[in-house]
Amino acid sequence: MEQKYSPSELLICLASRVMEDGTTAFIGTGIPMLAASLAQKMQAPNLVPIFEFGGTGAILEKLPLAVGDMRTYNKGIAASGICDIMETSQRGFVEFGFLGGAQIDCYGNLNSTVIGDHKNPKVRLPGSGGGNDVGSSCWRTIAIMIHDKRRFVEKIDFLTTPGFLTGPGAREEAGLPKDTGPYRVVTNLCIMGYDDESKKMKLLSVNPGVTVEQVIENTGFELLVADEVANNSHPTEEELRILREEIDPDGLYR
Amino acid sequence: MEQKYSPSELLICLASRVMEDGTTAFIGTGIPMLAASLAQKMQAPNLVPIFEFGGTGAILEKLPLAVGDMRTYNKGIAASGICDIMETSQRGFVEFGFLGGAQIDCYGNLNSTVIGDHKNPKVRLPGSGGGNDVGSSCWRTIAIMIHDKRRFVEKIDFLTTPGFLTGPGAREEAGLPKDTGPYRVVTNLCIMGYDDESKKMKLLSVNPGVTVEQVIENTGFELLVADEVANNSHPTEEELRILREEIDPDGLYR
Amino acid sequence: MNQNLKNIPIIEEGEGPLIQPIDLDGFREHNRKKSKALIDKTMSEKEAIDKFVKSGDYIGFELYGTVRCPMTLARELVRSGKRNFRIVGQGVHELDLLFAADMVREIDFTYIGLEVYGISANMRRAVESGSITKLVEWSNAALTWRFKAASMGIPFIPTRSMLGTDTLKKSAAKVVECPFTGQKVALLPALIVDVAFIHVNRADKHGNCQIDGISGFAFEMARACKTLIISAEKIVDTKEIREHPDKTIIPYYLVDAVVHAPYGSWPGEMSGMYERDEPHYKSFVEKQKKKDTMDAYMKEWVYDLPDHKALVDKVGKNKLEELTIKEA
Amino acid sequence: MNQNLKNIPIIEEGEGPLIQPIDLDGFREHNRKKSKALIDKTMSEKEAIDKFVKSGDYIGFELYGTVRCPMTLARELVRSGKRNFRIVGQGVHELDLLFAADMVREIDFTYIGLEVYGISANMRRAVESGSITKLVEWSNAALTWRFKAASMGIPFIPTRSMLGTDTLKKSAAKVVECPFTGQKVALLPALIVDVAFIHVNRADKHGNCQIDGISGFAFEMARACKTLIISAEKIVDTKEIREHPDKTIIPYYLVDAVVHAPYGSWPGEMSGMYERDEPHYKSFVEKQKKKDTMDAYMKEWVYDLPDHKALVDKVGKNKLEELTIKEA
Repeated sequence: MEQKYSPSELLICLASRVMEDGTTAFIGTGIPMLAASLAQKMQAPNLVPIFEFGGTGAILEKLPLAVGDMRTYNKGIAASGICDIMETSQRGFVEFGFLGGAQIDCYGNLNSTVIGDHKNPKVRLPGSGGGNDVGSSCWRTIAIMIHDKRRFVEKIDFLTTPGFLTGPGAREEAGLPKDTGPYRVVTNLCIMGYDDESKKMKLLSVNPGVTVEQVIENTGFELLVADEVANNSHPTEEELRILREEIDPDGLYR
Repeated sequence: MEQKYSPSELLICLASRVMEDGTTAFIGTGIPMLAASLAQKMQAPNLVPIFEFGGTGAILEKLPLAVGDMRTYNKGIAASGICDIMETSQRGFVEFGFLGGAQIDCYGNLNSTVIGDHKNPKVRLPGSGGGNDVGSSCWRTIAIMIHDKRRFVEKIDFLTTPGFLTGPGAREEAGLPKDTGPYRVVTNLCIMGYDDESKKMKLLSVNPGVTVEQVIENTGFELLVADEVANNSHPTEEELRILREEIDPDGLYR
Repeated sequence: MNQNLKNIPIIEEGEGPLIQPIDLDGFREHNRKKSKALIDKTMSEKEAIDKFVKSGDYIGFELYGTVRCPMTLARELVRSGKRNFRIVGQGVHELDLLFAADMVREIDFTYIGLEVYGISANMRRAVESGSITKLVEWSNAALTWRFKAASMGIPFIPTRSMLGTDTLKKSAAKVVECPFTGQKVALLPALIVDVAFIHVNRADKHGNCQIDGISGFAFEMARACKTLIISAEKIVDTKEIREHPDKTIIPYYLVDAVVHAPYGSWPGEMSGMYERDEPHYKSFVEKQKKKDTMDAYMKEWVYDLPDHKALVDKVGKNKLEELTIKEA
Repeated sequence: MNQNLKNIPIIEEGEGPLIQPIDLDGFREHNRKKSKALIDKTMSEKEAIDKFVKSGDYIGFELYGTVRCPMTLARELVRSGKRNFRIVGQGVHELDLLFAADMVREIDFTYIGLEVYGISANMRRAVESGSITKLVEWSNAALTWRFKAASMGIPFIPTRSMLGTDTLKKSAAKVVECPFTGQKVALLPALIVDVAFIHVNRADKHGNCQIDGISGFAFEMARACKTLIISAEKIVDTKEIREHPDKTIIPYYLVDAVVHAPYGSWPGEMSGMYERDEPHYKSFVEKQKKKDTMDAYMKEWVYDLPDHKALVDKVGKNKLEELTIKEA
């Protein structure tokens, strides 16, 4: 008996399930906050949420509205500042990082800076913020995206945040820390990973009711497809109950 | 009616009088602590003592025994750490700095590292500690020394802490901050400054009962002498009373 | 001296200009002249802005979003009519007001937006219209590390962020080969702002400040500015500061003005003291989407109010008490 | 890319070796593997030293002189018989014991001495006898900034200290021309220690630590080490940590072992808790002057005592209560 749920709720549940217990995760505003909170209440009670302006190890009882607000260090382990957090990540302590953007390419490079020309932009976007830092120094990054051809493109207008750059070896060649890079892309259609050899994006599993063809149609570059594409399960009753009753009772993300 | 006093007490009083109200001063262990405390109780109630391990703006009621002890931030303005203090100095916030050493040359360069060869030392000394940093970044440094030919030498065995290095312009050429450098040398015999042009040490005033000739005899390099050499006055009754009754009742520095 | 001296290769240089030049010796000279005496620096927002800010200055606000914002200083700055500012674009709500008043010309940009509420339309209008003449890109950490370099009194600091990206290409960073490891690192130039605005939980009249909760980049920015204007929820006796010197994050000698500003972060939040005024912020979010409604917001909430007291009266005692966090 | 790329000239290189090589990616890999779970890390001094320290390690102690010293860990380290350590020579009392036990081979040296009580004779005997095989000079700030570089995850940090001196010549720093300002600066290589020992006022069983008063270089060293052994005056409930997260200076994930060590800094002082045992320290100062009396001191106060409890018993309850600071 599956319940009805919104696309956001599905995204939150999928992102939540990626997180592993006893790891650290850099949490940005919005869906990652709900996903981390859900993960703490499900499979990852020892997930350590890290917020860029200083909150570490909060118990996410109330949903933060911003990456600096009081809830990001609610009953936290530490409340320091942005330098401490970013340096902790640069030292290799942060396993997961969540990212978003207006455009992504097959190597997981992200654009959140500008659509069109940098000097004469069609749309000026909010900019890197901590995105570039998370993409540079976290071990594994997870992009959360709306899946369509305008967003999944052959060539992004501006490379704000590093994915695998131009492919195998490019991150190390640029000086980025060893063995880091994109890990998953979670969208309203599917979950993708990256091919070990070519470092190109690869479809791993599709969301309920979505076909491989639909994913390919909505992707603006040639997408690799795993030999066996799995099926993501619906949000469970338990997940939805926690989300709706405990994490987001006001329905901000319904 | 002058009281009897010890050589240390004279040094403390002379060093104390150099300090100006409303300025910051980097305080090291020993005589500078007593001098700063005395200055706070005499002409410089707004003297801000700064200790390298984090104490800022303490009220020096009890004599600190070490640059990190609790008295270095007694009723202080701030208690931070060594980086904050050293960076505050590197940013130009610290006016005076006290220094000492086993040897000093005519440019005020100091050796507190080694007597003899660095690899096979005759005497291994305690090393730079914060001395080099104080000598690099404070605006004006004051050396406190015992005055004899083994200490005031033509060539020091090791240049631990920068004075004027090799003379005019040498500090700036080395990259040290502009307009910084040695200001005074306070000894058991006299007070010396530096010649504006040549940056060489110059006798400014002699201690009670000391002659210019005695100072020259006890100096291992050619000492410049001011046109008018002043006479330093004895410790006053008030200075001695404060020192003995308030600052150092146990007589550690008698 | 070692005979095998070699050069450090510069591998890449960002195209962006240094909006604020680096002059460490000038900064030192300025800091030397700042008073070290414990004098009373309390004054009104208007006095502080009149005295310490001039058109064309490079200015910075701390913290982020709507958290611990010096909003009363930002509103007074708008009312002052001073303009042509160069700014750090670090995502603070204050900038929405400055953009709406067309006061910004050059930006060291990392993130300007409304977080969960999306893109800042004020920023978009300013940038897309061409009223911003210089725009240099950085990551968030990179900008803060630029403050950190200035706070340390050094000309640059290395990082492993920004490498390989257009963010670096449009910055003013330089990529070099590390002379110790041979690995590539980006060098970030120190950033010394002319005037910084920081809101704190408590300060004494001399400017000794305490902050509760996260400290954001207050430590770094307070030490990376020539002039520092503090607004504080509470003015406390210096005795209280001296009782807990390890809580002082900003010592008085860094500070030029202390403004008493209760509810000074409104409509934003203040750690342990009050929550964000969500209904007001949501209405702002709607109004900022179009220029005419934003102009009306500015008239109502900034220009038509002579000072912070008038704003507090307008928001209303009941509303502010409702936002206030009750002691547990 | 800018077409005017040039090199950064290296003007001078210190002759000193890098006693501890810089491997930032190795450090990252190590840090990744450290547990992030909230597990119980409490253990005895002996368990901590046995488990986490091996001969030849590069080790560091915080704070300075006789202030907030992890003395119970230092004594246990001496008793362990491990040796050939490489150390940071940053003026801590712990080193007197290590020198007396001939456990040190290489030193990054800034200051080793007894402050107002003069030169450390233990250090002199070790250095002048040639039992120290490598000795590299630094300023105090330089060494701490080397920790800071490691704590930031970067390979070096610039400074304006040490320029023009023999201290620089005998260091492993490099002097370069700044590519932004053209001024000379010294580059300090990051220093990652193998094992760091830090004594704190309070910790929970997971290793979350609070320090009262000055923090010395605890923040930096805790983040610049591969293994971190904490001793704490008090073990508190994690709830107490979570009530004031802004007081956590060392978060648990940095920590490998937590040792409960009341009066752990004796004969030194502990901020707000107890004063230095001046008579004992003065007698130590006398005894350290000659090898035979120092050896007797070591026998009496280190080797003959199986653990910290035995030492506390020997010092005596009355003495410790006399040193204890009474609440005002």
